[in-house]
Amino acid sequence: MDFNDTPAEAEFRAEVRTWLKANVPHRDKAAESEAELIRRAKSWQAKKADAGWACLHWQKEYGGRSASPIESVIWQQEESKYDVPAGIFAIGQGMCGPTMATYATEEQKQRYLPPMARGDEIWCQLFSEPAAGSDLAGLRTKAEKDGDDWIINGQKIWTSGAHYSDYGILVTRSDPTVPKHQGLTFFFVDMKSPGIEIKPIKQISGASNFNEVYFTDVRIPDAHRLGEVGDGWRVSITTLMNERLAVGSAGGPDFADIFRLAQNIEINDQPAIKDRAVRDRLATWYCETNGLKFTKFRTQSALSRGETPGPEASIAKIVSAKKLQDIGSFGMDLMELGGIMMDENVMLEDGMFQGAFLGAPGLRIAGGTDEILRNIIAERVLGLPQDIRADKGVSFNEIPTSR
Amino acid sequence: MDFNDTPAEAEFRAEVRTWLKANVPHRDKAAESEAELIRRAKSWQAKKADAGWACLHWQKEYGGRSASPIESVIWQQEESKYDVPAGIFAIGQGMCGPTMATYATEEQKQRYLPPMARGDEIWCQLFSEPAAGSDLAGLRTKAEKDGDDWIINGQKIWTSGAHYSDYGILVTRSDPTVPKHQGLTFFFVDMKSPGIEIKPIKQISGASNFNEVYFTDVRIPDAHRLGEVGDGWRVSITTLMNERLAVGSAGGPDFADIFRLAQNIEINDQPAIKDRAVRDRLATWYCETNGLKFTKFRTQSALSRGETPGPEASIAKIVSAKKLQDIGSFGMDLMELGGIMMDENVMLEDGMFQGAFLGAPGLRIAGGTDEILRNIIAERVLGLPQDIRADKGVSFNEIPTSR
Amino acid sequence: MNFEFSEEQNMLRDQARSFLADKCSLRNVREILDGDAPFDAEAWRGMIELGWTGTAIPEEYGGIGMGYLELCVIAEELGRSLAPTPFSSSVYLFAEAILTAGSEEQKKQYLPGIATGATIGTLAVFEGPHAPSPKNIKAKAANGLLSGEKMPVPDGDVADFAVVAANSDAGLSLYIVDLSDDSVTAQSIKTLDPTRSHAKINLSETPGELLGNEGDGWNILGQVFNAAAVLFAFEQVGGAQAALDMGKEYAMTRFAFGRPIATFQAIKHKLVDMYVATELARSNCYYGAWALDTHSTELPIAAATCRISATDAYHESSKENIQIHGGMGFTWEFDCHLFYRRSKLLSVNLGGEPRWKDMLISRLEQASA
Amino acid sequence: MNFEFSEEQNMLRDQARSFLADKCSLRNVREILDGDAPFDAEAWRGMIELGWTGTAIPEEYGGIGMGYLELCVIAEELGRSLAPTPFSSSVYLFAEAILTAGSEEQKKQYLPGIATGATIGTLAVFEGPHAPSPKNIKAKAANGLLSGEKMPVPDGDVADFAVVAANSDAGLSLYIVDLSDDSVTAQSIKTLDPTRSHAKINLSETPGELLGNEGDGWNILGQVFNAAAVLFAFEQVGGAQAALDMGKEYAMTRFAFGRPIATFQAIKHKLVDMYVATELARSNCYYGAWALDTHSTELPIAAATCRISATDAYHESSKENIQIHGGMGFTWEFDCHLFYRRSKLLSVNLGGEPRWKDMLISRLEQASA
Repeated sequence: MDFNDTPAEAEFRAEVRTWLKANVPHRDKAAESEAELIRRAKSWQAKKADAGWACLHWQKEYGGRSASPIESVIWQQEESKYDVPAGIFAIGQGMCGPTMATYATEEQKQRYLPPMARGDEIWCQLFSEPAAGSDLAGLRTKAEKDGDDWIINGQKIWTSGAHYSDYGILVTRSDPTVPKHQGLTFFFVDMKSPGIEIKPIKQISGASNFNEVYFTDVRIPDAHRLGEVGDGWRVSITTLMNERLAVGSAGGPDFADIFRLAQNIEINDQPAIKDRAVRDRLATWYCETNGLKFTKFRTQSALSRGETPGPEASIAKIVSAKKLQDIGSFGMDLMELGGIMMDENVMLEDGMFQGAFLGAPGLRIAGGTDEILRNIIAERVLGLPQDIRADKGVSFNEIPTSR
Repeated sequence: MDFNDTPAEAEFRAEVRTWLKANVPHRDKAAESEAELIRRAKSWQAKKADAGWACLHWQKEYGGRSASPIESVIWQQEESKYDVPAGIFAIGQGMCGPTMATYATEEQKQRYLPPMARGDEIWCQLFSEPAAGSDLAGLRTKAEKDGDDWIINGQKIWTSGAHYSDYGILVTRSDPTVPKHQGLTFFFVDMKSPGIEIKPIKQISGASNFNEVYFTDVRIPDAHRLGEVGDGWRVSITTLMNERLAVGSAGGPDFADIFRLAQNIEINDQPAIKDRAVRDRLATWYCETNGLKFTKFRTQSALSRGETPGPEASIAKIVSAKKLQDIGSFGMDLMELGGIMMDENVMLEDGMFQGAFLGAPGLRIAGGTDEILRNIIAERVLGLPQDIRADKGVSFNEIPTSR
Repeated sequence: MNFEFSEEQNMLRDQARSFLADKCSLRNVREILDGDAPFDAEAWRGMIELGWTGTAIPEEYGGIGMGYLELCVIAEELGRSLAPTPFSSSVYLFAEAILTAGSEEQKKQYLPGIATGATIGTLAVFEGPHAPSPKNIKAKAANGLLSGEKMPVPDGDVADFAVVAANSDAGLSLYIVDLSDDSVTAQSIKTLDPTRSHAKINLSETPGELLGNEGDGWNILGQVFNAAAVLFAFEQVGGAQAALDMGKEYAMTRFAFGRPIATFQAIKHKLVDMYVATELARSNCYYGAWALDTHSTELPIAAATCRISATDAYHESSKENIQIHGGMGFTWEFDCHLFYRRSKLLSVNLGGEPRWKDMLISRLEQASA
Repeated sequence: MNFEFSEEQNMLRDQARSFLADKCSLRNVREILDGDAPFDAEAWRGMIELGWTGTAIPEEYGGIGMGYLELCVIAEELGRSLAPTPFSSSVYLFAEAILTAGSEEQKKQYLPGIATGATIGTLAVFEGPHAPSPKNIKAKAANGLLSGEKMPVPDGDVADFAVVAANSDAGLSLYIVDLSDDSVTAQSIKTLDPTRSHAKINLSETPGELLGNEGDGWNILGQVFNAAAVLFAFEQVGGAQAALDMGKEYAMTRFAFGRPIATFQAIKHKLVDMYVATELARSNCYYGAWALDTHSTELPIAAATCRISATDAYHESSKENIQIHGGMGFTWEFDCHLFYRRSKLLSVNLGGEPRWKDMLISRLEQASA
């Protein structure tokens, strides 16, 4: 038991470090527009791709490196030490890519995967709908066959990056007369197609990280179908499995931040860190933070041995989203009424505690609610049976949707 | 808004106080056998009954006083100030009595209720079964008609006081071929009948407050049936409604006890009460304790106005059983390794914290688990819909009982 | 035993609720959230017309002298409706401070304006993001002139008068300050809850009129905070109940997997936990109301008790209401966040829960000594 | 990255598990619970034969010198099986104390007996139901003679030797005491967990051999407790996992309302919470094992971290396992209470969680200073 790389891993890590040191672009900290961010992200991604550092575990012929999972992890560890643009390709490369790799034709893979890896084309995922969130298979966006095309009508929601994406993967209902999992069909779609309208959603944090996407008579060639007609659920599962692997811990203030705050703020005229009630809470958060960190190490050890980690990663999201919410809230409690100030000039720690308080509710929901993740862990990890299904075997159009 | 009695209530309370002061028997604190306890309880109950202080809200003709609900509360408040034997009649008078009052014939009421009120005859309740706890209606004790009698075979469990009871109320399955709620029939039974065998159940606290009761070809005359054949579920509901009213808060250490312990024990060489982490927890428990106390006052105000309180009383059990468990556990944490000692000569506070730790798990389960009580509050108080029922409309003998 | 509000008080509640539903719905709250106005002027005028600002102010000082139980009833409804008005600053804080420590003259001078709504008052204690104490309050008073920076001051940008906490040679003291004085600058600041206005106030040799004894400021603040804690606790319970109702309503109408999500135990039991917390808080609030109304010596304990439990209930209820709403719950468009924001504001506005818990135990220690 | 036990260590685990399943099943545990024997002599003999008692004791002191990782593996299995033997007293406490502070001579004198199982050792620190401290420990040492009362002392009624904490003129110090001395009385006492034996020990002018420097006792105890905390944390995780497995098994086979109770979210999510707590604790335990094995300077932090999180996991898991079992869960006949009792014993045996949390933060403060 140690924290060390194997000799081969160490050698790989050294190579990564050398390349990163030589190639990470300088950046001045000034705030930038979204367009500028995208430009910068694309430029960095292209640079990586050209040197063979994009989508490491993808096959070389599709723009990857044919690297092992642990090599991917090592790359991520090293890259994350730098302030390089990240995130806008995550859904494409993390979820759309694997789906395309599994279900697209060889020609399509050659056409779409390399530009996806290089960041030349950005992809998004069009799954959730207003009436189909936790119950994704309850989606109703309609796909109707029209000659060699499909006509799509409906609405998707919670689509990150829809407005700057070139392509999207889309799951639709092609047959409402069969049970819900059986009537779905999966496509990829050109986001510039006529009939697609995109509206940003403002979150309670004030940010707009998501969109609503409306489809009005959008035409998709049948050749852009992934998987068989009616087999869209199985294709979606491929995507979602990859989502769960991609789900990391929440950003925002963590133990170190609340520890620092407690050292720097007073309660009853002494540093808050001297207050035993504060220490008690800090200790709990430290143990959780550490527990997640070492759980991740265990997962990486499994990768290192060539094993595939299970959906245990869901633990991280459940624990860290709640912790984030609690830390945000408690940080403000220590600041008392002054804690509500969100004025740049007077708030502490760049407002990270207020940000956590407003951002954490979204984290407890996006990518699977706390409740859905508990179901997943219960069923996939612990092997507990499913809940009774009211909609089992019922034709989709006969499933109750209101009272 | 005040804590005062109305003039009529005050007058009644004065009368109660006077009588109690004059009549409560002296008792030396020595531990006593169960037989002695029962003798003493019967004697006190008889004394009360003879003076018109038994089962106050029952009608006079059946041994009560025809008193109002608030008068009953006042009586209980005053009586509970004395160390008088209580408990052994609670199930009979609190649950069996009201059931008999609703479903027995006039003759039966005149025969059985007055001795029940006077404590001359003790009653128990035979409901739960090994495979029918939370799902009471899943019970399988069989009742088969044989001439004017019924023949009972099966097993009941969790029957308090079965071994010293004279009579019991019993719910059985008379028809397994219809859906589960429809095939039940309700009786009262002479506990001395041939074929009844009683075995005590030892709890983790070491006490044996409950029994298993086995029925082997026990004969009950049809005249002792309560309600129609197949209508036993409705009769049971009458009993259970009264159970929920009877459910009080848990005994054992409460805020005052952990507060005292924290004043008297040291942590890091200062009284634990000076430790902010301890204060934090104490404050939470004080607020819960107080919240329950004033919730009870609100219920009593409703009684005082003549209203019927709802199943809100379930709140008390959920909150106080958990609080008891936490307080017991935390008390031991303060005592550190010495907290595990259960030796009379060396344990603190008569071992009440250890007792709470061992007793609370039972309180979280008996009389409805935390989970069932939450369902009840959800459905009866908040008006939320029932869960999907896998066994709805299914004949009892076709309901799955294992995989 | 009569541990309920009276029929008259419940009638007042019904009136208040219907007025607020009409003039101060969540639509109105959103206008303040998204707009520039510091408060809802029309709703505020309506409350004044109904005499609410004078509810607990004695008639001799221009109030209608109904009492604190009535004020509690109104507070609960204000909390439920998230009313974006300076009511609490003017009535729970400023008026309470004057009633607690003011001379007869001061009461006559300042209370009628509050009661009739002609003036708005507030209380300026905090000086940035940390817990205030007699030691760390930097605002200074000398020769009746105050200097220092106070923030955030609730409704500091719209108030006419403030009671200001400042250190003089004799220790922490309170002063009544006319905020229209030229030496005062007030600047609105952005906060977590934009539906309630807060400001940064600068005093520079500003005239202040001593309130109560010099050096007695922390003690007086403690008393004012006890009364205010009960009133805010009713606002918190009102808000907690509204968030619970909202979550319940959504859970009963939102379908997933072919059934209302309210049929899933995860949601069902969550709603029960919200309900239980809210009921316990409500019962403790009744205790607080009784103590406040009867000027009971138990008020310090009752106030801490109801504040802690109402803070807990509102936090849980507003937080889990978002969770029940799923994706829609964390959108700006849905109203869930309005309760979540207000819940946090009310949990820190009289000092944070950790400090209140500490105070509760201190008071219980004193009581048991 | 290799943050897992090795193949050899996992083989050791399999062996341990199968030995314990065979010789130390819950049936054996119940015999100790209900009977008079202080421990399971046959299981104990078996462990000795397998060399477990000498796992981390260097060969020069008669051990087999495998190391702490192997001892952690065994500890987890002992925790899972609730083994009613004096293993922890002898190996985690007594041997660790000698290894930490003993002279070369003392190590040679006492460790071989522990390693071979010829003798049983323990540690006598506590003096009744309160947290011990250098100030409040009443046992006295003067001129090499000890007097005082220690309770509860784990396995104090079966141990041959004890390391005893007592105050001398130089402050708290540790002494090795031969418990067979005539001046010693040891009396078994009834505890919450009758499957592990505890005693009250009286020393009266009993000869004691100084262990480590005089006056250095509290410091040495701190080091011993750090090592023991990691080992007990593995026992706790083993127990938490066993209770989780037991609850899961029951929930899958117990039917109510026509379906396994594991299909109800209330039960399902409870099991997930038990699982999550146990996994976090396990990961922290690995950290503790690494720190212990490598003699890392991070051990004090790692030890507190794994102790706190393992205590939490075992408490939750053993408590909620009872709840999942419903009525049967709180009967003496079902095994649920065995885990619940052990969980509480292990949560206080090295001092209570409140004090460990405090220590953790102190250590983090030092590390960040």
